[in-house]
Amino acid sequence: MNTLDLAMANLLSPLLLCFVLGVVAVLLRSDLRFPDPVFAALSIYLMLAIGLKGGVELSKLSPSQFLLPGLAAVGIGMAIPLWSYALLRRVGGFTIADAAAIAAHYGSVSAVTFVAALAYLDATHTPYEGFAPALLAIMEVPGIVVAFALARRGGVIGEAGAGGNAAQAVREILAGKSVLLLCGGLAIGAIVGEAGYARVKPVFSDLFQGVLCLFLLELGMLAAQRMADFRRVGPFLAAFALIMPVLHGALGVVIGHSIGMSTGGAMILGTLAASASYIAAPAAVRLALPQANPGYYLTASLAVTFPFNLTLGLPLYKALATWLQGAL
Amino acid sequence: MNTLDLAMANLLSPLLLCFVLGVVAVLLRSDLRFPDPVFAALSIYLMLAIGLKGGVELSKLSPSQFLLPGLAAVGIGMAIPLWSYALLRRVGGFTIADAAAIAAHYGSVSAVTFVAALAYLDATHTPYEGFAPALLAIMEVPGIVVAFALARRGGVIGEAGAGGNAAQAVREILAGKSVLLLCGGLAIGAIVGEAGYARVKPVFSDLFQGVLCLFLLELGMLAAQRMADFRRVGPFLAAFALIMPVLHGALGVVIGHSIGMSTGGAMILGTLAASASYIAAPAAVRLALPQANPGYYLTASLAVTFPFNLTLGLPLYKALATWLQGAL
Amino acid sequence: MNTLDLAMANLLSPLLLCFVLGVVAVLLRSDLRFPDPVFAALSIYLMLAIGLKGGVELSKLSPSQFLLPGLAAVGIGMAIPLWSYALLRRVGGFTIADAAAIAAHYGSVSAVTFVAALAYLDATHTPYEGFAPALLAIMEVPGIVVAFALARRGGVIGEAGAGGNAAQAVREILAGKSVLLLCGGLAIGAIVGEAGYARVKPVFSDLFQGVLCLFLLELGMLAAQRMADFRRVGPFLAAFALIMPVLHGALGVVIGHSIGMSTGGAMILGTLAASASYIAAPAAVRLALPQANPGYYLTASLAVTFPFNLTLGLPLYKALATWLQGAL
Amino acid sequence: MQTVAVKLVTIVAESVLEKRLLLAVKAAGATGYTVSNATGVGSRDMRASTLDGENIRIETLVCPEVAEALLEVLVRDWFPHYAVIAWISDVAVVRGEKYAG
Amino acid sequence: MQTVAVKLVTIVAESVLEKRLLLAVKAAGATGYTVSNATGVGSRDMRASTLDGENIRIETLVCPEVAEALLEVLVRDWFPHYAVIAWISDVAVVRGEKYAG
Amino acid sequence: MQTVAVKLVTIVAESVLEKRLLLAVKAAGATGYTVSNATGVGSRDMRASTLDGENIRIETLVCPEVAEALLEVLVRDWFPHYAVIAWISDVAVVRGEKYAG
Ligand SMILES: Nc1ncnc2c1ncn2[C@@H]1O[C@H](COP(=O)(O)O)[C@@H](O)[C@H]1O
Ligand SMILES: Nc1ncnc2c1ncn2[C@@H]1O[C@H](COP(=O)(O)O)[C@@H](O)[C@H]1O
Ligand SMILES: Nc1ncnc2c1ncn2[C@@H]1O[C@H](COP(=O)(O)O)[C@@H](O)[C@H]1O
Ligand code: NA
Ligand code: NA
Ligand code: NA
Repeated sequence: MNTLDLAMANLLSPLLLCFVLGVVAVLLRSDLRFPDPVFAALSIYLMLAIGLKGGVELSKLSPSQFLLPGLAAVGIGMAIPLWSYALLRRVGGFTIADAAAIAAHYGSVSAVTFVAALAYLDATHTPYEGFAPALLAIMEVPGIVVAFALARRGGVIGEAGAGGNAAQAVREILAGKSVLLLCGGLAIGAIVGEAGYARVKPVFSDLFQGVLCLFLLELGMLAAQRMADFRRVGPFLAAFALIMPVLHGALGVVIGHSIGMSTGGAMILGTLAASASYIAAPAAVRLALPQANPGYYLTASLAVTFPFNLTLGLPLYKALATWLQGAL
Repeated sequence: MNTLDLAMANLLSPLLLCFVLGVVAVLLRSDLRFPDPVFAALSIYLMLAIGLKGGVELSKLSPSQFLLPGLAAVGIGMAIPLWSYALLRRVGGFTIADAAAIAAHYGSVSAVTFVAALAYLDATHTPYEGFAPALLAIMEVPGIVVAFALARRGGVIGEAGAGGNAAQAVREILAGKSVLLLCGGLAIGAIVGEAGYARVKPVFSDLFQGVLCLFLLELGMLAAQRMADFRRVGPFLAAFALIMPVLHGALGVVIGHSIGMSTGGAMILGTLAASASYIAAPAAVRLALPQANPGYYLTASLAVTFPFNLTLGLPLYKALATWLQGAL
Repeated sequence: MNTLDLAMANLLSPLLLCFVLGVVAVLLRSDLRFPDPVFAALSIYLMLAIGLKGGVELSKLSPSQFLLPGLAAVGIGMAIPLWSYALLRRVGGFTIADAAAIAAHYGSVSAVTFVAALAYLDATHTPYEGFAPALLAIMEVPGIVVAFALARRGGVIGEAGAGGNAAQAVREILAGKSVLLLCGGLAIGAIVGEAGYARVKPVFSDLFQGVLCLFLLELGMLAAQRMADFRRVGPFLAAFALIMPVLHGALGVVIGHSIGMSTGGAMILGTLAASASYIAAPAAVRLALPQANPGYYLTASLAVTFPFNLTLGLPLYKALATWLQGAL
Repeated sequence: MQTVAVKLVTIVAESVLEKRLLLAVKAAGATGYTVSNATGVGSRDMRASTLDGENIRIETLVCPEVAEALLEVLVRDWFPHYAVIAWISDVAVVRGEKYAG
Repeated sequence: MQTVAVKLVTIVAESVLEKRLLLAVKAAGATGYTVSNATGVGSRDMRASTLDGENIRIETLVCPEVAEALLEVLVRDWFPHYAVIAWISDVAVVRGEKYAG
Repeated sequence: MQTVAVKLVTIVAESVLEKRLLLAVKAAGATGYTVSNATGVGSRDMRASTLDGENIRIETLVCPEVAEALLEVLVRDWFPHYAVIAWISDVAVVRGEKYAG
């Protein structure tokens, strides 16, 4: 299959089509609505399932194999906010709070983009390193911390009387459910290993793709609701939300390749770098940087970058990783 | 197996027994209660699963094979309200609003009765046309539209200041979640085909019957709550709710047979004709015809026709389809 | 494997580790929270699944095989409150209401402890009697009834103006959802048998262990929230909550063995005797004995006895049952 | 628009009481009520739900006499034993005869 | 703290009406509203939800004129046909101009 | 039945604020509170939840001084930055000393 075929295969997967169906539901003003408690339960399931499966793989590796990729992931997560912030401030003309808020989102990661990458690799029969979910877990927080540090240097954190406490906000995401379930799942998976996992596999593995479809249906609705705000975002941020993922993706793929990761692994590192958070980061940013406008950061990450990565980004990062592997 | 055995096999299936358990729970005044969000989530799952599976089958057919059955289905759906309305007005003595409301319910269809028919055919190893779910999708709305037209001709729609807008009500069911998920599922299934479906099959196919059991448990409770209103329905409507399904079922089977559908397919067309809506139609009718009494239309469809179809109707329509096939 | 290995195998199962993760979530003040409707739905699923599976097994047995174990189970359930009450009153110095309330909890049973026992037996390849779930069902209520009788003899039931009606409270648990779903499931399973069950097995059997993990995650959180109340419980009740399960467990195992049950069956009877209710009993007790302090009865059963049984209790009862089998 | 003054009695209670409390509300003469779910923290900590803090919130529009009667029942039979609180507000409705009991 | 008196209109209605009722609330001049779920029992029994008794509960802070206008719409168009009730309370807010419409 | 007048403060806020807002309520001197879920639309559109419009609704019965203090904190620290509104009603309770802080 050439790149175009691969891109088509991605576009026509049940996962992506369910996302599209969610968008269509909003456009048709359908009364389709996922009850909040069910969405919350699906999130818990997905994070735990990602963690468990990753933990089982992790148990087969020696820690040293994870060292370099782990460092690279944290490094990328911490570096992205630096230039994103500078760009948003100087070229985009955003306030300190808005620039830091957007930078936090792009420094952090999106778990659903990550699992869509895994599904895409599985569908194209491309192997990848078993510790990938651990990369997801460790990339969630550092980018947010760096962005908050930038905001504090700019003097905007602590301004607000009620919420503006960055340290508390960071503590809250560290103990937040997505980090907890990912890390908890990794630990449980690593402890019980393949044999223990077998007993819960029908739920956490066999059902994964189907449940992810339902989750993407809901995310399609949420993204489409935000798409109405698209005009408010302005041309600069729209361009930022489309171009930066490509640059970050390329960076991640190149670094992944250069530290010896497989084609699949490099593609995953690229996807993580390219993805922007839209669940954990918004909550943390809202509390610590209330002056920042969610109409910017959430619309950019959820309504622009997320659909872009799902549709065109994944095949692109994959193609780049394959090309690098072949070229060198 | 003879007809009696088949009927018994149907009566003693887990699906039907779960429905009975729900009825028992209400009779014993149990505190068993399905949380609303979970019921909503199960509905979303069921409609999407029906659609997806149907879409995969649809992708294997040429559109022409679907033409005649599709036309027949729409025709039946539009015709049923005509004589139902006349009968309810002239013989039953119902008001225009009540007669149109009840006619709308019997012109539309019940998705759960439909899947119970599929389960019954599967259990008795009877094949059927793969496009059956598409019949379900296209039969949901036409009957309601015709019934509203009758009400408008009678001058009762638009009377109410707030809700009485039939066009808006029809637009809302068309964009409503059951039509959207069915049609969306059909489209996705048709696009991804057997190969793409395989990845989500553990959720949407393997779990289907079990989840349906839980759904029927809840429907048993809802029907039983309505059964308390049975007296209010009166003997005419009770007879209507038991006899019309048999006539409509026979009509559907005969038409299905005469346009060349298989035994299973004819039985399904009969079941769709015989079934009465109790989820989509009540909401639409409540908005457009607020003068109509839900104590009539909902009790008749949910507490009388639905249990009748589930228990005795299905084997009856099946027996008729088999007999026709053999006789001719 | 020796006893220590077995205990370790139990401690390191996904089920138990999920419980631990729930405890950790509370200790870290994580915002992880299982939505109530989802918890309610998981409970419904678990009780129905236990019942269905038990019913299928029951359908293979003659009723006479169940007679002796059934009588033993009821007898144990009714006897436990007698000495528990006496001990709590005379040695512990509890009020009549508190003593009766605690006795009711230990006379009744915990369904999750029961299924953890089944999972443990499965993991250690130990067969057990197929009617085990029926024992669970019949042991839920008698202990509560006896404890209420003691409270009435002590004159404390009926005191409270609003809720103090023991008969009504007992009627409510008999029609309550856990008894209803267990008995309903048993009946449905027995009627449909292996063949009918096959169609719903993917949901009710294959998913069971995985769903139980999610349930235990939530129970870990609930138990940990109660653990903060531990100090209030006092040393006597803490000792009671740790020692009585061992004594009741031993009693159950010995009786099970002496009436000819298998090693697995004796272990199950021991586990049921040892377990304390923390879902059905608290609701009944709260209504009938409002003067009793939930800080005692719920903390003891949920935060002390339940984790003890899950971790150390199960291997202990199993070891005892194995030893008895070998010794005699 | 002609409005009538009636009382709105709001009761918050641990959810295990729902069924019986609604019977008491009806018995006191209320012609209807609205129930929603809530959680909460109060001065006592006496509930027995495994799901701590799970409450129901009952609102009932009643005439002053029924409000008075309902409050008396609550104070006598419910407040001493259960996690229940209640408050009364003055509200205006159209067609007050509906709530006269 | 300087507070201003405004009206709180609370509407309880069968949930099938949610979308249209919120349009009516906005049309009457409300600048915002809060919606929660509820169940309930009333004097009529005319709802058509399969899930009987499922209601929504709408609260909107408005100035007295909007409250009056909203109530009139409810009485004219909604009360005769649907399971809907409404009541008005006097409440105090900071910065009342927000609710002036 | 002897009743006492107290204040009912109702706060509606975007749900991400729940934890911290409840701390603020307690810090202002409230002895208890009741929380329920809601959705809503207001004049600002500044929330960051992926699930737009998801709100919490806090009710707390307090004495007038605590109501005043709480409102001041809300106006100073919360209103300028977050999607939060609040209103105060006069209600009657039995045994008002419970809410005196
Ligand atoms: N001051 C208060 N304001 C609002 N709700 C309260 C207050 N005190 C108690 N509650 C509610 O009433 C329930 C029972 O309170 P209590 O009986 O004091 O434990 C709590 O869970 C809260 O939901
Ligand atoms: N007296 C009442 N107090 C509080 N809520 C009521 C009252 N009467 C009716 N309701 C609510 O309004 C809904 C519709 O009432 P109705 O139109 O009387 O059937 C009911 O489901 C209740 O939620
Ligand atoms: N006039 C109003 N009446 C009732 N609730 C309101 C009103 N305005 C705002 N709200 C609620 O307060 C939340 C925040 O409002 P805002 O800060 O104006 O965006 C909204 O989501 C609504 O739930
Ligand atoms: Na990123
Ligand atoms: Na029909
Ligand atoms: Na026991």
